[in-house]
Amino acid sequence: MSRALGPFAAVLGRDLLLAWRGRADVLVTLAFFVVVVCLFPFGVGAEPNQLRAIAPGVLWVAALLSTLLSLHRLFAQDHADGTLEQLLLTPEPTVLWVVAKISAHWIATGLPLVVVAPGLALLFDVEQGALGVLVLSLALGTPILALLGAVGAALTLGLRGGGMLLALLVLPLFVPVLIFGAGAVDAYLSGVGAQAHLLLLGGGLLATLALAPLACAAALRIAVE
Amino acid sequence: MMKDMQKPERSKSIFRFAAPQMFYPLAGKLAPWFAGIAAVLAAAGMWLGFFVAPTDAVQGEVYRVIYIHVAAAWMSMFVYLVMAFWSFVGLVMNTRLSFIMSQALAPTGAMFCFVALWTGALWGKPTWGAYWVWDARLTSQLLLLFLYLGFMALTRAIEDPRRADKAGAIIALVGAVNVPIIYFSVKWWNTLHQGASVSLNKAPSMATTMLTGMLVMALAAWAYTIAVTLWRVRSLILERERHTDWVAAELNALEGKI
Amino acid sequence: MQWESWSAFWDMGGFAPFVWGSYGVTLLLVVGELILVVHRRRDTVRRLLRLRRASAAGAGGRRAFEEIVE
Amino acid sequence: MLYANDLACVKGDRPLFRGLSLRVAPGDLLRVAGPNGYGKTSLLRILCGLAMPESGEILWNDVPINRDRESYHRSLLYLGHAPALNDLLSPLENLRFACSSGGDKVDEDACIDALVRIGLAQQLDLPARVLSQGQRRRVGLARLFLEADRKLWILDEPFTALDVAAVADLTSTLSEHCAAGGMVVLTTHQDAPFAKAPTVLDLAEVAC
Repeated sequence: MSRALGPFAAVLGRDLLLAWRGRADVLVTLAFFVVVVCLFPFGVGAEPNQLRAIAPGVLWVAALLSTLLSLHRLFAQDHADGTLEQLLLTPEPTVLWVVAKISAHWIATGLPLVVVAPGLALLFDVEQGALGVLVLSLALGTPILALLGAVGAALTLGLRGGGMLLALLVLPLFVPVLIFGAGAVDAYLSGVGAQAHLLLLGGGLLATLALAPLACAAALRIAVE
Repeated sequence: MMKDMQKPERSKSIFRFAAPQMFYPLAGKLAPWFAGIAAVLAAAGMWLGFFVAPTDAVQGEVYRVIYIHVAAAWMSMFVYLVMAFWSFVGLVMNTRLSFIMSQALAPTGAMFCFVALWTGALWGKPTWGAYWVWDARLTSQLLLLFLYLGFMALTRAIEDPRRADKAGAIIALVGAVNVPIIYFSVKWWNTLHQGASVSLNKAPSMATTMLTGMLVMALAAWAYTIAVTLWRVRSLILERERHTDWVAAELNALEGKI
Repeated sequence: MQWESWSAFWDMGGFAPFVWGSYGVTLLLVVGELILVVHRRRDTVRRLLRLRRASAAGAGGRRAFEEIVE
Repeated sequence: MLYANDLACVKGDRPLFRGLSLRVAPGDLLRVAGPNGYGKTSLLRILCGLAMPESGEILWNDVPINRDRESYHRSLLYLGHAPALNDLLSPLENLRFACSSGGDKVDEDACIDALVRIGLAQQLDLPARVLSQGQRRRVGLARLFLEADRKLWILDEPFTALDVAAVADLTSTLSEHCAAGGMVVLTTHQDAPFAKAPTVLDLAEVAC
């Protein structure tokens, strides 16, 4: 067992170290998230009731776009400098270190979004109780976005114009996550309770955790060929 | 000139058509037949839909858009599932013809998807008062169009044919797994649209001639899809197998005509 | 026969733009797709013929065939 | 023992080689030769299992490599053109990651010794981006000292950007590895002073 965890721990540790060393990129993603959220009141108007109504949707769409923006960092650098080839030649199954890479990526970009979101929600005067549901829905939702996004990133690896193509590939897949994520907060605010939405998000996360790395590993293998 | 890689053996099994060289002439022979069938069925469907079927009590004449709208919607969903099937076969059996088949299907599927959206919008304006209504089925249809565009963009963006095939196959399968998820999440999100007027378990709430008209149009669309796909497959095969002898012979034969 | 006259048929109970708009665009797309398919086949064959002629002419070296920019 | 039978390779849709068979027994050193564009790198990547051949199969100890990928990759060390170096990490960190991600237990001192031996004593803790091309390749080559238990070494142009002393040192390392029952498959344009003359596979003569 410890032998199999070797590559997992090695890749996870290295990627977190790289994220720490390149933390400027992480801050850029966070800054993008904050800026996008703050733009909406200028477009929609500052009327509190209206802002409160659109807050969950705005926060979730901004989180989704921030994830999309940072996906290229998952494999591009390793593909360029040859590390990806070496990783594909490790004896342990590819899925193992792919999950490690995606987890490290989520910790570096997804988690900060979850931490910052409640603060931003206050800009929209979101009710205190809903902040907990917002954080929970983002905590369950952003890993799904990272996993699905990783499949798109692997498929578009090394293509010119890959960024746009990646967005086109994964956005339809993000829609259900967005629906249940933003819907959870709305359901809570309307008193129905976010139980169903959060459970579905949790189920979605487990399913994606099981399937997406397989598709991602296959896509990486053909990208390197 | 390059010797052909593997000698095409004259086995009698159905799988011999899995070889591009054998499938090419077969597609050439079948395609015109399907095109003919499509034309005949379309004419019959239109005649049924416009001249035989009665006026709808509630919507008046505008409901006649249903004949093309429902046929296109069904086809766009069905073609995507067939694409996913060929992608799966291609990945498992590693037969290049399966990948070529799914790539040949995509444009027609996308076309039907757009037709379904377009006719849905034009039909929606008089009945629901707006061109675009975020109703569950129309919205999933829109997302299906994005899946089609994603597949076609990805397969064209990659130069190396082999990687393009496999990458396209993976996104087609990932998309296929997500189609039901998208559909039910959109349905959960918005249940404005009244229940499907034609669903298998419930008796059709329409006159039989209306239903037959619609089914005939659906068959016409199906035959049309096969014809166009077979023609497109032939072009793709010529492109992909251009290094082989039989394509060289084929080109010589075509030298004068084209 | 459902319609009194042809003009009633074209009028389509006042919904002419919607009904004929739908069927018109569909017909346009179908015909367009057929034209594209025929075009694509002719282009493919022409391009491959040109390639073969070029390679047959400049048959220098095993790699000559690949060097021609398609 | 590595055995490849009737390999065919098509790059994009250019046929590179066909009907290529080779055998590498313990102690053998195989040099793949041939002008640029004849598929040397493609052949090496097919042998490692990174790329799929158009047809033909590859056996490692008489087992097809795609059936038992794990044991094949446990005994394989592949060094490609790109030296698998991340610019933000130091040579030491890069080397430790390369070994541990390959599933081998390697401690810090062994890595330092390997880097010192390959001539990178001063650059141990500098970020890799400040290293020269030759120095970056040496970090990749340092793995050869650490993972001697991997029987099969497949090296793509290992001598490029190395000075004469480094070439001599590398050649002796390769000869030692073969003498100890290891196998080496490499491509190079320079003829290096090997103890035993390597068998040569020239792709120019292979059918296309």
